[in-house]
Amino acid sequence: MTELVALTVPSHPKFLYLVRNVVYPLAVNSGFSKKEARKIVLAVDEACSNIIKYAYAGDATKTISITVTNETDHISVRLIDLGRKVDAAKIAPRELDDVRPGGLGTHFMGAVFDSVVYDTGQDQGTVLTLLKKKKIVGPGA
Amino acid sequence: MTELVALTVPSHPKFLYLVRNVVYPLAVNSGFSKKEARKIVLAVDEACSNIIKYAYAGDATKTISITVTNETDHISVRLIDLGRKVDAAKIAPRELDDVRPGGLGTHFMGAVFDSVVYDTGQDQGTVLTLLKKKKIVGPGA
Amino acid sequence: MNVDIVTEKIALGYLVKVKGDVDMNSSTEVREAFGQVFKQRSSAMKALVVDLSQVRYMDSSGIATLVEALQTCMKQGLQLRLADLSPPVKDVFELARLASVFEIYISLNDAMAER
Amino acid sequence: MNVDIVTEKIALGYLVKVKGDVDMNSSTEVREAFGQVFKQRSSAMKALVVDLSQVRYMDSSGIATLVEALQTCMKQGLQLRLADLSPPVKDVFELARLASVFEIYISLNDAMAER
Ligand SMILES: Nc1ncnc2c1ncn2[C@@H]1O[C@H](COP(=O)(O)OP(=O)(O)O)[C@@H](O)[C@H]1O
Ligand SMILES: Nc1ncnc2c1ncn2[C@@H]1O[C@H](COP(=O)(O)OP(=O)(O)O)[C@@H](O)[C@H]1O
Repeated sequence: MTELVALTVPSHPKFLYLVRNVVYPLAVNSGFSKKEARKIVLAVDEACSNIIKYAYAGDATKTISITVTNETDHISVRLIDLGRKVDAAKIAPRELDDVRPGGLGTHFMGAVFDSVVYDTGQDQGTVLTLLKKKKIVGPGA
Repeated sequence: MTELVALTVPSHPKFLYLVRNVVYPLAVNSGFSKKEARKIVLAVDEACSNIIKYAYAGDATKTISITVTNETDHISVRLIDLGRKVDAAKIAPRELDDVRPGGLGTHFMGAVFDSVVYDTGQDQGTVLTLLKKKKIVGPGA
Repeated sequence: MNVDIVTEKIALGYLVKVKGDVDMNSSTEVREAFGQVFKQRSSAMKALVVDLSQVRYMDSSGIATLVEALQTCMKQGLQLRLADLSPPVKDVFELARLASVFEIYISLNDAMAER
Repeated sequence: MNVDIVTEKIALGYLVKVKGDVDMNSSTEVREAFGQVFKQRSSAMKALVVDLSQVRYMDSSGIATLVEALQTCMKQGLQLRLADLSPPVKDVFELARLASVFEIYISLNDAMAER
């Protein structure tokens, strides 16, 4: 079973709620609890915010594409931008005991998802793939 | 000002709520009243249902692509399928005084939108474009 | 998942409360709930009351389900009473110009009152 | 559009009620509301109370706004009291491990009580 939903929105923060409107029910319907689904939404929202802030440097006229794939044993969320490529080496979530504004987004992504992979192998932009395993209830469930 | 949002979902009726989740707030944020937005959602939902029923003959493994474009003076919703082409000549909304189940979807589309155009000029499938004008409040509004 | 249906025995016959979204995905469940009621049919039963106050969304497949239920009711000599239509239900009734076809009650209390 | 903010004068100082989604799009509005309060600063003012019970969503930009407010409060010798965190706010506090940094009150009543 593979179910794929794709959403493309302009790179303006006023469209972030749409991403949440799509990702939340998909996460719940894939078997995650409401709390887990809220955290998945948070991490995806942070990834979109980072694309707007860093890949597009605030340019609201570009696009963000998000695909959500529901597989038997995991959910994966892929975020595609056509902006400045991420320097993955530079993305380091900050230490949490250093209380200051900022630096939390990448920490949330890592805390919520089992894997966070930035791929800059395309001609343009970055593909970020977030993957979270489902807790399988029984054999073949 | 042109703002484009695109959503692609599998051709299974269990994804119709996602289409509604996206189209409703976009319609409200484009300046339509809640009541108008609810009717826009209804007409788009009917268009998706028809794609599932007729273009794909119930095959839930295909895809439906919806784009919503918010322009200064109108909103347009485009539905793309890769199924059996519509025979636009055969689509006739039924007479409403003939009370029976069925035949309402196309009537809703025509009643809600200012224009309903089926385009089968592609290699595959149909592009349905629904367009609704905004009530412009003042000059330049 | 998108629709919740509760059926209750009442003095008049049966009350079916529909909650959530009635669309192509869920209208079958509503149809099945009505089917259960029609199976319980007894001579003491006068009406099938449908509470539509909690319906967040209804499309033409929901309308089709109600029209079918109306037809079955008429054959069985039952009244179909629709109560407390939510705004989305009112919209779709308005667009389908169905308000005159159904017996519509402003409140559930009115619909449940013996007549 | 996604956030609604109401500011009230209270015995302790000011109460800011935040309702809706606090994200990258709307956190500026929350920051501005706090800014207004800091401008009204008087010696009689003891605390800024923030009611978070109606927050449907909060992301790191909301957290950043609260951390900034905390820093300004500390400079001004004010208390920042966060009251009645909604489940989404609790989630993001938990993930950010911020529960120990802020003064958090279970209810708005508790937060408004003089201390
Ligand atoms: N998509 C991206 N492209 C380029 N740099 C990024 C991207 N996402 C994150 N970064 C870098 O990683 C840092 C940490 O990001 P994050 O944890 O989200 O916190 P913040 O955005 O508040 O700084 C950012 O400051 C930025 O330098
Ligand atoms: N996308 C489509 N492809 C092919 N035929 C269609 C399509 N949409 C509608 N039709 C035709 O138009 C008729 C009327 O459609 P509609 O008003 O939605 O009512 P219903 O689906 O209940 O019959 C359908 O019965 C079908 O024959």
